[in-house]
Amino acid sequence: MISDRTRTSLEREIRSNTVATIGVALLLSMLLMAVFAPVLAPHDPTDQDSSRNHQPPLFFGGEESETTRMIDGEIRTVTESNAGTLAHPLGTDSNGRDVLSRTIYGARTSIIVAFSAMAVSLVVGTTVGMVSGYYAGRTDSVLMRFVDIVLAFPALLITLAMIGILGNITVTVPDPLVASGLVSDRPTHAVIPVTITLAISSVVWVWIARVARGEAIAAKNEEYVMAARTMGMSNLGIIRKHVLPNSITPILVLATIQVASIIIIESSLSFLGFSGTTLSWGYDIAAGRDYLATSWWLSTVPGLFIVVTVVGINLLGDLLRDALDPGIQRGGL
Amino acid sequence: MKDELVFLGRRLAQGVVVVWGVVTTVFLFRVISPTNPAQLMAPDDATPELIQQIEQDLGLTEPVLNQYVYYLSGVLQGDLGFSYMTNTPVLRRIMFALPGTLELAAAALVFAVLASIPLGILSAMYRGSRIDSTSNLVSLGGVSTPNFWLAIMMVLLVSVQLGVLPTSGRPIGLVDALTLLVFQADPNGLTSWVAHMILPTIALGTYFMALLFRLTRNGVLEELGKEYVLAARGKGLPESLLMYRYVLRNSLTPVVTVTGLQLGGLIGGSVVVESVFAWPGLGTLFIRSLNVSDWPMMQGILILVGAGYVLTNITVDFVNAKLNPQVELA
Amino acid sequence: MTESIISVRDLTTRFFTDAGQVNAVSGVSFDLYGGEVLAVVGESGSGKSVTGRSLMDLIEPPGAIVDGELWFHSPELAADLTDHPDAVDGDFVDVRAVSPAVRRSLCGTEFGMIFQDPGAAFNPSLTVGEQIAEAVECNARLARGETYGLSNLLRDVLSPASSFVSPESFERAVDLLERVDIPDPAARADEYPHQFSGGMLQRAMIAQALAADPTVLIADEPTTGLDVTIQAGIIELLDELRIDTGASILLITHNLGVVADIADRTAVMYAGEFVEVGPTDRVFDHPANPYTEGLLGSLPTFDDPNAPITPIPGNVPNLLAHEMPPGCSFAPRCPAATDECTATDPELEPVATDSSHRVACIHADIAADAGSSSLADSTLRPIDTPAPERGDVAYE
Amino acid sequence: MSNEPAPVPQDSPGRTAPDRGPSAPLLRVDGLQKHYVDDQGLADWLLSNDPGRVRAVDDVSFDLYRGETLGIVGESGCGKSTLARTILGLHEPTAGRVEFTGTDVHEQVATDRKRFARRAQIVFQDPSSCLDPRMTLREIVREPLDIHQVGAKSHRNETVADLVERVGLSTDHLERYASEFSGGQRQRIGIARALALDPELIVLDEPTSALDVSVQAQILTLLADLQAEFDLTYLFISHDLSVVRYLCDRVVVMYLGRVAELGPVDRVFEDPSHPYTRILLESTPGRGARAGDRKAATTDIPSPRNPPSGCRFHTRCPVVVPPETYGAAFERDAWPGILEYSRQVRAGRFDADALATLADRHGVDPEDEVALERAIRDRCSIPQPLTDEIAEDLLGASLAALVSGDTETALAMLEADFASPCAATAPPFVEVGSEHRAACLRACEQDGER
Repeated sequence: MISDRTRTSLEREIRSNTVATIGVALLLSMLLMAVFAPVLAPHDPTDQDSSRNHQPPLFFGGEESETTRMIDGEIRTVTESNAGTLAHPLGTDSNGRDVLSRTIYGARTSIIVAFSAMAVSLVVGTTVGMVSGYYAGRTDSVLMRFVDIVLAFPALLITLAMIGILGNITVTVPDPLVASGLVSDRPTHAVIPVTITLAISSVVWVWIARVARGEAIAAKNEEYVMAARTMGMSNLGIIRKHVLPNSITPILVLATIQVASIIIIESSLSFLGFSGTTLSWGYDIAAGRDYLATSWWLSTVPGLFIVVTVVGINLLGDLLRDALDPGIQRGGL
Repeated sequence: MKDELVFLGRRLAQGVVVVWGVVTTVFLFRVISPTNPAQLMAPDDATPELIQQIEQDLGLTEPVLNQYVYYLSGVLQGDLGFSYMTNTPVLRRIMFALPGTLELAAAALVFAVLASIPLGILSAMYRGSRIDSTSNLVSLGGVSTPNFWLAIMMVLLVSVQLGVLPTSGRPIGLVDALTLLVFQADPNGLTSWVAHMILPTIALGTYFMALLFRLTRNGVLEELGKEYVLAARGKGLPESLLMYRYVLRNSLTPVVTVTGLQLGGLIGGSVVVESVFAWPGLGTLFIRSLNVSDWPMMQGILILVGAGYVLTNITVDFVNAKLNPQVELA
Repeated sequence: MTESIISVRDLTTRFFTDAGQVNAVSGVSFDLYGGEVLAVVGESGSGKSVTGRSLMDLIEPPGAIVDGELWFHSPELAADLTDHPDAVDGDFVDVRAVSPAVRRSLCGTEFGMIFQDPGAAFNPSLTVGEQIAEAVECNARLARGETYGLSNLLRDVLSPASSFVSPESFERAVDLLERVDIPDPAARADEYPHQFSGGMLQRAMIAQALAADPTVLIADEPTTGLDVTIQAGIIELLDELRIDTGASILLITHNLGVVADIADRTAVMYAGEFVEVGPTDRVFDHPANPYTEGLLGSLPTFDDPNAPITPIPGNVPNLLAHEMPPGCSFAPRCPAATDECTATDPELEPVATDSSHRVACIHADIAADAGSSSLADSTLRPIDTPAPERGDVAYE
Repeated sequence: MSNEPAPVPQDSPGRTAPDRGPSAPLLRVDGLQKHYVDDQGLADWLLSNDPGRVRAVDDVSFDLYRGETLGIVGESGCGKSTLARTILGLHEPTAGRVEFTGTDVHEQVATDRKRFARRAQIVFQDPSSCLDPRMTLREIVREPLDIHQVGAKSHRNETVADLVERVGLSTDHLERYASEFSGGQRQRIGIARALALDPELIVLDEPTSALDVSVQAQILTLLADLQAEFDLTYLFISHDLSVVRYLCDRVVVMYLGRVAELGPVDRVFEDPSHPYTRILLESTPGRGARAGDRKAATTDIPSPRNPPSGCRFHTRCPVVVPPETYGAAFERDAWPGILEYSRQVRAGRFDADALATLADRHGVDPEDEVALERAIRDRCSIPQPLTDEIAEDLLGASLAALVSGDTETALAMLEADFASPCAATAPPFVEVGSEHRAACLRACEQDGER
């Protein structure tokens, strides 16, 4: 699907663009983190322990305080330091859960939602866009009016409304890494937030469809499509062999960039409390808000992870656009 | 004049179709939503008969088509129904919450436009300079940061650490603040308004600032490579005039379009930002209604926002067509 | 008519791209005489447009004029520039050696440019009249010695109507539109470029180039993309202007028919170099370079439909420095090429029968005293002997 | 590769050219129309706007015989490309018929496009768009064979190699992508693809107009060789008269969707009967005529969206037929001046400013209407006075209106009193020589005299 020339220009772009390479590296590490969360997380992200709550990250904290504790059946006053420890390098939350482990697991939710919502949107959006653009006429008018209607709602409002309709559907699947016995003491099941995925797909397909339609219209007017028609190729054949392959690059570039938007929408929804799982960045940010004055890291850490992921995706998107889409070259030769 | 009427007529006709679609979609939302409003409204110990009675009162026992016709004719007369929870007219509640959101969105838009366009022009003119690389980095951060997290971080830094700006609520609206200033010469209202606006405005506007910056920069760069810019240089046009009349004016068209169209996005974004700052606006109202399945309220907000978006769209197209001689009105 | 207006020496323009160095123009030398039409013909990628733009100083990065002198006949300027002895030689001024400000003022006033695609060379959001008036105004301000400062810019930004163009300049723009035969010029001046047809916009482009009464018009493919009837009108207009204003025209085109119709002299360009220069009739009837011959042989002859056409084999080379063939760049496609051709890159030399006709080919019948006209000792003595008066000279 | 049955000769009703004997045309185009109608929205319907209509092809008829090359020439907007695509069934015609060996092309395309595809193919104009950039040379040339499942799969690659070599490309490059070839090479690939199904007819839609002269020559000689070798029939569309003259046997000259003239190339180009053909020939550069010698119709080509009434060329025609009402000497003495006068009035050359300039140039008082009228007559070379008295009176009235500043009335009067029949009636297509027809009232006159 990718021609030699495209590959060369991609390679050149990657070589010449160190910033983008950093972006790709960031994104890849996030992906690895999501896939191997049970292996990489030092603790069970749901493991609560009130004795070690509100521990700051490594190199922070260090004030000493006196507390009364029951030790070996006796009540004693002990001097404790709340300095960050290597065991919880990013600190602990109000229930003593390890922030690093929670954040690593949170990547899973974001990435599962982002990829599955984008997959659904790509299939639906590309199909609608291709049909609409290629066949034009009445089919096109009807489909595009429908697209206009969806676009009239802000993305976040319509996803929220969809959540209101669908309720909170989630699917729990066994975590293969835990099931295979590779690691123990980690949650045995992963939660897939179906509602959020569907709700987000219900807006994102429209963005894809609009671009796909434009590309289909452009490709349809190329002379090689006319040539295929004079050769007697069927409409579906033409779409499959000529229109789709020549439209797919800009669609994929857009899809890459929109994955970033999806991650932001997903975290916003979890932040508002509609995620369906508690292992998510948005949820942790919201939970940490109540302790801003005392435990600043609770909201800060997951947010930083979101920013790093989204920056990575945006850099990759820019790179793909520069390398693959000659229409939007950055000036110069 | 005829061209303009035809253009407006055509776009309004399309707009009416879209708004009708919006109303219909929103109606369907309520129909397919699994919650039974009668159950919500009835007291906990209500008998099935009572619930049935409430259903009858709400018209829920009617055929769906009849309900649709009632709802549509209600909307046409400006009646968006009654809230399930408070039993007050939806429209009145929305009108009460609307100014907060509008003020916030407008302030964010102004902030985004004022900060992004000059920076975009400078960046493009001095491509590769320190200004350019710094602005690019900032804009990358801007499009990559969720607004609610940015809001929390600002609260953390500005209010918790420095203790300077208020972090929640909207004690006074702009109209009241101005009234106070004009009629009672009391500037406190306005100061309070400004103080409460600053953080939400930045939180909401940063993403659009970054977006508009990128658009402006790319637009100016593209314009600089056009042959007519070369031709204008060839005829000896002063460089400053050339930058203004040839490069800037032409590159702003897409910026204007996006600015208009992003109003919808600003309303959407304000849902989360309002929630962080306990801002009494449409977003807060929507979330509260969603939590209790108050469908008439959500429907009302969605219809209002949708219709507003359609109208903005038409206005932007019209303004663009008037500004850009290449776009034919008819 | 026989006075040289421009003497170009060793013009070399390169583009430094990701793919490598592109030698768009490699050491081109020629003279343009007063009131003549000199056609530069060549196929796409031969460097003819870059030559024109180099003269106008319109080469933008990643391109650059790396070498060459551009002597322009201007006694007034030569008298003014006493402090730049390097840039002055008699009545001639080396445009490449003067300050950018002087250069810019020359390019806007003494040299007018007609661009290939008038649709792209007009700003779509200003009226045609306004843009021509801007050119008039620039020239007028230059003549009055006025500058355009920040206060002028502020006024332009703040007021809805531009304060740059004076009503007189606009009137002159309308006159110019009338001069190039645009019907109803007063009304058309208020229209936008997209409301003009291609032919009319090309006429407006010519009007804009005339705004400063230029001595030299550089017309870069002025008829490409136009229908033949419209094209004929544009050629007719250019010819008329040449007679009326006495301006010299450097006509850059790929259309040999247009050249035969209007040009006094013709320069044939191949791979960034001039391979043959001479009076048009001479070049067309007795081509001395195999490439010129091949080009003419490729054209179907209208009046003799049974004459066969003989295509040149192969393709035009791209101008990447590292992909250029060694020696004569036409050698790989040339039917007469020998080993010698790949060894040396031939220079333009006068042909034996006619010193006004020069060719770069070692197999051409070159004049015996060719060595004396090498560029080393030619300062401003025209390297081409003057063009013959139109129609006065009959060739044997 | 050829497995197409020989076409059955058909009866042809009286239009067969005499020297072609009884053979039926391969392709017959009869009264073909293709109009594009603008989309009409709800608002247009409410405001009862008439939808715009582009008359791209408007009543075109001709025959194409087996083995010949028929050229279609004309300037942009004359409908030549639309005509080609409608003939191949890519567009549905608005009216009229296209018959290929006696059967209706559009019926055939609707029922079995594939069968028609094996008989007629097309080569496109734009080398950058005619090939799918994501396919290799092999895939492109194989594609028609795959669609029609010609021969065994292994055999197809051999066919591809043969074709590629035949059009002058190297089989070493079979795996290269389309984008790696030069313009001329791409055009060769396009020709190989068109040949793959061994068609009888190839439509060549400006195949060389985007190419350099030396490459154009390569393609033209290739096309000529292929025609002889594969017994092809060409419909060659071009705007370049020299190329048409080189390659074609007969030519159709089109103007704004209509046929202006049709006949053997030599006869049409050496003795043109339609003034438009004459102007095209005079405008063709490099024919020895020096610039300034020609009387080119420099006004814009009217839009096919709103074509002129009557003869579509009358707005640019130098030899418009005069109205019949005035005396015989009228045409010679007065008509050219009046024609010039009405064109200048229509072009807005006599507005208030222009009149002031004119007065200035002639050294007359701009208030002196009589002197001003004389200046206008001078400028348009109208004799003073006209020999025909009625004509003189009518012209005088128009001039008076003009100098008093009422351009509209002046024009209305001109249009009413000096209307040419060319503006009122579309000229019929008449025989002006053997197999040579033209649509011009002047040609009709000659026809009548004969």
